[in-house]
Amino acid sequence: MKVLHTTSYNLLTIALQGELDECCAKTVRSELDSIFATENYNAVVFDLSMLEFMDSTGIGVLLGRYKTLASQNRPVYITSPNTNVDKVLKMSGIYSIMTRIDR
Amino acid sequence: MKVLHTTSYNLLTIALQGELDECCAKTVRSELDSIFATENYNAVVFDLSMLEFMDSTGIGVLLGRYKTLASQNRPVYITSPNTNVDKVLKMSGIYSIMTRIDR
Amino acid sequence: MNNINNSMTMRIKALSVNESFARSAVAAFCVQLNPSIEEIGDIKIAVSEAVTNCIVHAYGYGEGEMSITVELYDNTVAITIQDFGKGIEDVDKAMQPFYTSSPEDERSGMGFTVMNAFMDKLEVISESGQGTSVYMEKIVGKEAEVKC
Amino acid sequence: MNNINNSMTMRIKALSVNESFARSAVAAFCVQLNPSIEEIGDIKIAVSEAVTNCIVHAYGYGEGEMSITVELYDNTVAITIQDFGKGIEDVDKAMQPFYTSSPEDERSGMGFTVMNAFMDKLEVISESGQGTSVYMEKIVGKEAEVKC
Ligand SMILES: Nc1ncnc2c1ncn2[C@@H]1O[C@H](COP(=O)(O)OP(=O)(O)O)[C@@H](O)[C@H]1O
Ligand SMILES: Nc1ncnc2c1ncn2[C@@H]1O[C@H](COP(=O)(O)OP(=O)(O)O)[C@@H](O)[C@H]1O
Repeated sequence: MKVLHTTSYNLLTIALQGELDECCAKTVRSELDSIFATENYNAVVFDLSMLEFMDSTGIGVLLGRYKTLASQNRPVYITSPNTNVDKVLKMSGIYSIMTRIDR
Repeated sequence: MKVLHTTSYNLLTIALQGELDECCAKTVRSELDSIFATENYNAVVFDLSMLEFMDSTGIGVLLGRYKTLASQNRPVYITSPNTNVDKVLKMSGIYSIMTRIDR
Repeated sequence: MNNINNSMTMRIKALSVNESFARSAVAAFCVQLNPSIEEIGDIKIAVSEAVTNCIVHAYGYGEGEMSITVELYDNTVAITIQDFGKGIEDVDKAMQPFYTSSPEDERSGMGFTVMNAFMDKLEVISESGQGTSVYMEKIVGKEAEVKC
Repeated sequence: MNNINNSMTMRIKALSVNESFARSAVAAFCVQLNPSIEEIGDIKIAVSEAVTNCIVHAYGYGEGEMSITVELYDNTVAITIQDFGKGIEDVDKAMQPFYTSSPEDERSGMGFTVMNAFMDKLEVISESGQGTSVYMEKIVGKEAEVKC
């Protein structure tokens, strides 16, 4: 798993690359938290176009980040999940709190 | 496994595509034999550039075809094996009877 | 479900580095039934959920083993994932969406819900102290066509 | 060879459709030791030889099962492939290059020779009627680095 990020116009984009499961969840969590702590932004987009696999552990990771960001009034968006990742996101109900935006 | 062939100027080129193991050896053998029986040629090249895997069962298949072709005075060549396929061919000594030609 | 055509059982250590191996190996074995890419994705995620539960819940990240059995029928994959860990006291409660015994680990409580949604059948057999066995079935592909 | 880091055992039917699954699954498990592409290729072919022998010789294309165990040490892969078939009467003779008991099937008699050449250690234990166990080791990669 790789966590990449860029910020532009106060929009922090996080690209997740690889397979997000329990094996790397802890590392991903702390990488995300340190990005959130150092960047300058008021909204976050998770770009999932390079995420090949995610299970419910990944849902937990996203929800955990969401809680902190929401408490800081920073909206969170999701973009470009593949079909299988999209299915998990849909059934978890996550799209009701993180809007899916596609270009 | 796919067996493709083209003939030009009496040179019959056989391209093997996929993985040649015991599972498909019987089919490959009979496909080859029917190509050998119907085409018009006086030499054969095995193009292995699309052969992803081969084990000693494949050596048996090649040697079996060689025997028939050699008895008809038709030389047999090999071209473009990948590193791993090349290793098996080398250790089997097959290059001493089927010359490797590369473009 | 027709006669069993092929089967595979593997036993692996309950290590999280084995999660991706386990789901890929099951997926690779199922390929014999010509599943679609989406069906393969469904199977991978269901396996990943059950395997993660063995590591996280059955053995609490400690030492242990799990066994994964895949049986292929004419157009059905049957998968059994078993551990010999601490077991589940109340299976009905455990299977409720969003229920998790480890919210502090940011677990979503969606594991069983995902297995249920992505597979066609789910049966969980467990008892406290007796390990857990998760049995799942999925109908895949059009026709069993064996290629090599 | 250091402490065992990870291990996997699988039991599959001795069907030729399982050949490619078996070598790919072993290769996928070995990836944890960071082998080179060439080393993975060597392992795949050695596994393919042993698995083919179970199907062709141990069970003569008939019903049977085989068991494959992979153990990962710090920089060594140990693979055991076992069948419960007819066994080998004279192991030394069987291991000679070009010796085959089924020349009529166009078998090359190179299976054991390939295993020997592509792996760092090869041990064959067999007895007539008692099945066969093939044990192989290969040193791979630079360092065991576990990633996910
Ligand atoms: N193999 C298992 N061994 C012991 N307990 C388990 C096992 N699988 C699931 N459980 C219990 O069931 C609960 C719900 O599981 P699940 O729906 O997968 O959600 P999560 O894994 O996110 O907690 C777990 O929190 C755990 O208490
Ligand atoms: N698992 C096995 N069970 C029974 N006999 C075997 C087994 N493996 C090898 N043999 C015997 O050893 C011989 C040599 O094997 P090998 O070197 O792999 O060549 P090949 O498979 O081409 O015959 C076989 O022909 C067979 O008689």
